[in-house]
Amino acid sequence: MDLSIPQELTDFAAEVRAFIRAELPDDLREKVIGRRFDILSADEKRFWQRKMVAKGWGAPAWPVAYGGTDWDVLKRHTFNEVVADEGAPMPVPFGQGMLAPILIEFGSEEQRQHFLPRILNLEYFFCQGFSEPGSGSDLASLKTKAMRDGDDWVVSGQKMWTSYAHQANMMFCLVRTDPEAERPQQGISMLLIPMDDPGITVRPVITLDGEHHTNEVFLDDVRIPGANLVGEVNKGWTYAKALLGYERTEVARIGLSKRLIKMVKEAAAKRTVNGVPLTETPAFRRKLASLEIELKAVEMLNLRMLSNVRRNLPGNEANMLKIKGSELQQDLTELMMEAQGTDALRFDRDAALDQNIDLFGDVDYRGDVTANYLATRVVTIFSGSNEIQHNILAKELLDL
Amino acid sequence: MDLSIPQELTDFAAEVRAFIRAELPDDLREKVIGRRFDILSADEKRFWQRKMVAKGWGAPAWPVAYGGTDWDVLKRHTFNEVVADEGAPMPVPFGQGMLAPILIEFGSEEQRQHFLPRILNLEYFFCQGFSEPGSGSDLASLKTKAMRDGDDWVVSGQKMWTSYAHQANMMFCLVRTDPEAERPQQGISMLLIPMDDPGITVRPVITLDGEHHTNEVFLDDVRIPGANLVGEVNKGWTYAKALLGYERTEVARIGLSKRLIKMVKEAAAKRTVNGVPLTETPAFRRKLASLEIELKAVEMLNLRMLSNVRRNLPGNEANMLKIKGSELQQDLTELMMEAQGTDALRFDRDAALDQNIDLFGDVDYRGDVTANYLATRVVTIFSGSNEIQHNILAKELLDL
Amino acid sequence: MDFTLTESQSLLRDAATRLVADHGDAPDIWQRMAALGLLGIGIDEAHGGTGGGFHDHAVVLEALGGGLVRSVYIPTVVVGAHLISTAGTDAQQAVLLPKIVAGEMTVAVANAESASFEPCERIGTQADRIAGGYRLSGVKPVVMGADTADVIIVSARTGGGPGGREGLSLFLVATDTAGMVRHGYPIVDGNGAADIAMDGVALGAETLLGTEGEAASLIDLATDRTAAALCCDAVGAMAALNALTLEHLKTRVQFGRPIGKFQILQHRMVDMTIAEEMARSMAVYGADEADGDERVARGKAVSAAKSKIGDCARTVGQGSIQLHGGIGMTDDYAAGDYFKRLTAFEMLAGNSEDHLERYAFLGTA
Amino acid sequence: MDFTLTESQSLLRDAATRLVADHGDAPDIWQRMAALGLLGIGIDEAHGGTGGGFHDHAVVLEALGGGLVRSVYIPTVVVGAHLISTAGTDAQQAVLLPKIVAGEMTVAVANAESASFEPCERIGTQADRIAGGYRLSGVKPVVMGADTADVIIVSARTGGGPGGREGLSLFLVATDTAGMVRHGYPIVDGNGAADIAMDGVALGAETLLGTEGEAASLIDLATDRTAAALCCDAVGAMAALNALTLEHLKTRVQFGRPIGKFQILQHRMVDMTIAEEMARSMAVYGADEADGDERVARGKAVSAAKSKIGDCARTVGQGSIQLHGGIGMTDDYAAGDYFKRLTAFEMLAGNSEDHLERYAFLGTA
Repeated sequence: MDLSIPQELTDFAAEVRAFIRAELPDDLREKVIGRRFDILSADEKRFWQRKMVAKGWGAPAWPVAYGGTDWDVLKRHTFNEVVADEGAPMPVPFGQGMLAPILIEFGSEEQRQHFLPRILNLEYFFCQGFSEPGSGSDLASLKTKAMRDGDDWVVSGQKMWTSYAHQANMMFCLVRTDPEAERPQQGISMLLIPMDDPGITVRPVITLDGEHHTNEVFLDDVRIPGANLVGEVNKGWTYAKALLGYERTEVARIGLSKRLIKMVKEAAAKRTVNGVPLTETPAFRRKLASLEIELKAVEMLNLRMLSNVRRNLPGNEANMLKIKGSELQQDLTELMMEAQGTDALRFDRDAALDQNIDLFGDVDYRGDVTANYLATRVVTIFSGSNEIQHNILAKELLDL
Repeated sequence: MDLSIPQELTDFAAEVRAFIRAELPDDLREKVIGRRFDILSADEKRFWQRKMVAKGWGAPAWPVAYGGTDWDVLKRHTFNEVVADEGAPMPVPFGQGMLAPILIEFGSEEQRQHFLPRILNLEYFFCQGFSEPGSGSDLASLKTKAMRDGDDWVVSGQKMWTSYAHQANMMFCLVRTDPEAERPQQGISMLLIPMDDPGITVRPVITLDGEHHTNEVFLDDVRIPGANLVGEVNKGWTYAKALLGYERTEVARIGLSKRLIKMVKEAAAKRTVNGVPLTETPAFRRKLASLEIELKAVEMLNLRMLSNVRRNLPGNEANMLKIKGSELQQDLTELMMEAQGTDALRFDRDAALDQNIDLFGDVDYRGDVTANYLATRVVTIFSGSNEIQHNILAKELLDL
Repeated sequence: MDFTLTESQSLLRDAATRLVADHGDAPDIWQRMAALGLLGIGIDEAHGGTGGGFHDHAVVLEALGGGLVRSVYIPTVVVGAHLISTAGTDAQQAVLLPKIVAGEMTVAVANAESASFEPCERIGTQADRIAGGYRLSGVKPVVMGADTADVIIVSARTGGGPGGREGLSLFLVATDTAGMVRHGYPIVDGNGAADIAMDGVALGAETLLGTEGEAASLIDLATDRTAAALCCDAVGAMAALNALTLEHLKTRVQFGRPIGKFQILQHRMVDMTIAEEMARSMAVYGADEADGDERVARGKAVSAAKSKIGDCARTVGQGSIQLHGGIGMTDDYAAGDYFKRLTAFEMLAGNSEDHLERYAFLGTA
Repeated sequence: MDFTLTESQSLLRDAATRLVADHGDAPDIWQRMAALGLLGIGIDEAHGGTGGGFHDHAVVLEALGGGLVRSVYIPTVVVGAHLISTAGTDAQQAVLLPKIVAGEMTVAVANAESASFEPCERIGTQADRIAGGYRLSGVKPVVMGADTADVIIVSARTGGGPGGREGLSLFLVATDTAGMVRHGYPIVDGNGAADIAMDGVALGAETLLGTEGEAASLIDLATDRTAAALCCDAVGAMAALNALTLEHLKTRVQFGRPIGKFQILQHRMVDMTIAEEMARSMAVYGADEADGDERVARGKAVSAAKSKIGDCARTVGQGSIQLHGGIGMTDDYAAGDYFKRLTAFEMLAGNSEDHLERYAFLGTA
């Protein structure tokens, strides 16, 4: 039992922080901080990813052979925390964090050679074709079908909640290749699909925050060469499950919550109620302290998990961290909204901000806090809703 | 829409209050207020019940012909609220509130003539033989069996959570009379059993508060005359369900919660933290206000329900009132404990109270608050746990 | 004590509900409301109104909330017309009220001066006496309906010091008055608001509403009526949202059965239903007191309602998005619109914490 | 950064767990703990102890909580011995510490003077200098372990004014000192406490512990160590209670299946399990800081832990009674004993609200 942080790690965090502060353009930083969800353009994402690649930090979790690092989980955690806290863009997760480990574990050597370098530098910007209109929590019921035609696959169907499909040029996609399989999980394969195929239509889905993060994707007789099959046919479910197990150590998003709590404090420090600073107002002060403590508790749980991972101890902490980390993000965006008072009612964000500063001079608020509150409702829904996380814990951990 | 309270009702409340203040001995009042659950002796309960009978208020919900009143639900609600608020003993519910309506609706005329007057004056002190060790929420699985022997029934089995069986001289009891019935609900009958039968053994069950409220009851070849069967054989489940529908308007226990909140305020007014009265301490003040508002919301929901009942409108508000009313009682007993600070740690109640007053003079706390907190955990469990109430609402109200 | 609607209230409910169902998002909804007589509720018959009390407003408001209607019914009819009826001169009433009833004029009410819920004591907008009238200077942010209003009722100090209840006055300021600056924008639920700024706006003496220097109790009244009205609107939105969510639970199939068969979702839906009923109970309570004259009793009732209903709205709003899953996050599905309306509700006219604090301040005795 | 137990801590855990399982409710449990060396943890080897830090205490405390052991380990070993080791003279250490290690002497620590959690500034017990020593007058309610203690470490003012941190001193008061009045009683979890009263109790100069007038930081240290130790005990109790509840869910059959098959109960059990893990994480954090010297950092960490673990204890304690149903309400079933221990935990050494407030006071920057 030794909770002290090695000097080496502290030095490393400082190095990452200094690098980001030196290299990250202000406008990118402001976009990341302001919108909570990554609404950078694809080019902006490539710009930053290539900066990180050049520094050797492009894909820390990958094996060194493919351009990764030899950092242990604690060092990677530290890195991610600083990246989030500084408002630097997080790597696009789909290619780097999800598909790449699958290719490394289950792909062919040819696929690794072809895809990994291009994923690393975002030449290939992947999106994830999993959910469908009728298949959300019950993913195994998916209907998009792929039929053999010579060496090719011909794919038709509809995908839903395909985040950043409008920026991506590739999609890894779960498709039904054996409708007759005994269990639905057994008839699913994973294909890599170019998004510029004429059979693909991407339709924007605008979310509550008024932004375009996600899409519906329609596939109409999309022809895919057999070489784009990941691993073996009808093993797609195995890969999808494995994929959900990668980088589970970061699911709590501690760095993001640390940045959020800083923003709450800054906003609260600028506001007074009845002449009393909001930070001294009993109810607000109590909530802020309470969430800061909650953050500490989630962080300690996360660090305990990392300690276990390093020692290969088992644990379902990732499911707990998903639940508690997502609830915390929601509570923080809600408190941020509360910290802005009625200013948070405004919903023409950039405009209101500019014009009000002109009109009153002393108005000082973030125009995006309510959009962020609304958008953050999704974090208890996506990546396995918190209800599903509870089900998993009940079954796997408690054997109920 | 007219929420004003008729003058007649205000006058009536004042009359009830005046009567109780004039007639209720201080020691009874103190016992009722102190212990939350009725731990009066059977004789004390009889004493007060007969006072009320003499006044004509012995069983307000009964038909006038059997000694009841013609009060509407709102007047009865007002009456119950004043009784609770003044710390007067509530009527023993089992005979008066549960069995009697069954006898009136389903019993024979002979049974009504014999039992109702004796229930009214507590000559017959009934307890309720429903739950069994293996049958709690799943009551229909009960195993206590009654076999026909000539005109008699011979009963054997075990009952659990039989409140006040140690004071009662009669029990209305669900028994299995047809083990072969297609559905378990169809093989159950209701019998009236004298508690002085030599085949009956009552074993105390001490609860978390250290008190003796409830019991296990063992029945070993207890012989019951056929006349003690309620209604028809194998119709017991119908009666049990009907019984749960009587006087559902009082399930929220508004009067009790009003008394509890008064006690919290009194206790808080006497305590200071860092020189500040507890009632001015932000966190406590906020909780108190919040529970007072919650009480108002439950009360308004209850009054809306009464208004509907008077107009014979349907509604599942009783299930909602059970959930919210019981949670409120728990929150209030918890806040009462908090209001006592570390004094609430003491658990040798009467003794600690006396000796401390001797020792320090200025110590002023109620020695029973923690016991009451512990005991009040039961209110979300008994009479259909709050989980069961949710199930009922999901099914009956929401059709899920 | 009777919680059922009177016959005329039932008719009103039916008419309002039908109007909202048929034309809730029509551009001429305001004129249609006028044609139905809804804008005359609470206004004396002498001025073309139909009379009635807050419970009648409540019936209309619940329909508006249930149908997501964007309107200025609260600032114009529930609050503005009431202030004019209560404090206006005969001339003011005779000129303004018929226009409100006819749907020809809308009103906003501008009191708060910071983004926080604060008592009228903190109002600092200055009204200096000049020849023939007053000169107003001050700023009022996020004034509901002020983006389109013809008249804004503005509170200002004609005397008294900062922090006092004395010296506050109300003015009927036409929005085309020279020097009145407005910046309008939509708030999160799509309703309109504006920040207004006045830097020496000259007003005639006839714009004074009520007795000079004695507007504090009118401002409290406006605060309470706004909050109580928002509560009724929110209850309508909650009921509609719960209905939508329940329907989703019954029709969305996952794992081979409607998701409403999963006990964990059933119990959450039950909790949301209970929250709606608790909210409805408190909205009735608040509405009943909103017509009252006794400041503390009215303030406590309204703050109790606003605080409790804010909590209920959070339970229903957040719960419904969660139960809907992904579809609840999309902008073109109604659940999100209801959630936004309930989110706005929580921020308007003081949030749950503000009203809990106000309730405690007014006394828990 | 490593959260796993060292080898010696693992051995300690195994020994403590075995002792508790075999003899947890034996009357001679204290002597058995002494025999195992548990009472020497944190005490210098020169005085018979085995050394070690707070994480070693944590291991023992979790076993004691998990086994519902009634003991004075916290006031005597975690706090009392630590104060003596930190501030005692060589003579005091040489006399007292070996007795503690041997289980021949128990210690209580008496600081608070009201039923509320208050800072040391509010201590008012007076210690007046007299020839050869001091004369103590004051009252300390609900002192843990004082009913059976041989020595009570009592804080009192030798100078300074009310409200200040200066002038506070500690005294080692033998409980058989003439004039020391004790009223002992069990608290809700069955552990013992006493109210103590002193009306001019005469003490020799040798009873002074530490430097006269400079005990404030020692009192803070005692407060933090008590709270941090209680947290570890509570985590042990939560883990055991969760295990008991989980077992109940798997074995109790209703409606033809184990009740643990009902989703609503599954999710609640999951939440209780998460609460236990969150609590364990915070207990480690608090324990790690409890040995620290920096008052604000230590106070914030311990208050964060006590506040959060108090909430978790409520989740687990109340949840377990609900999931047990009727059987959880009976006094002769262990679930109730754990619930009572967690109920006591919440009230001892400041409740969740107190520590949340203290955390905020110490600064959220």
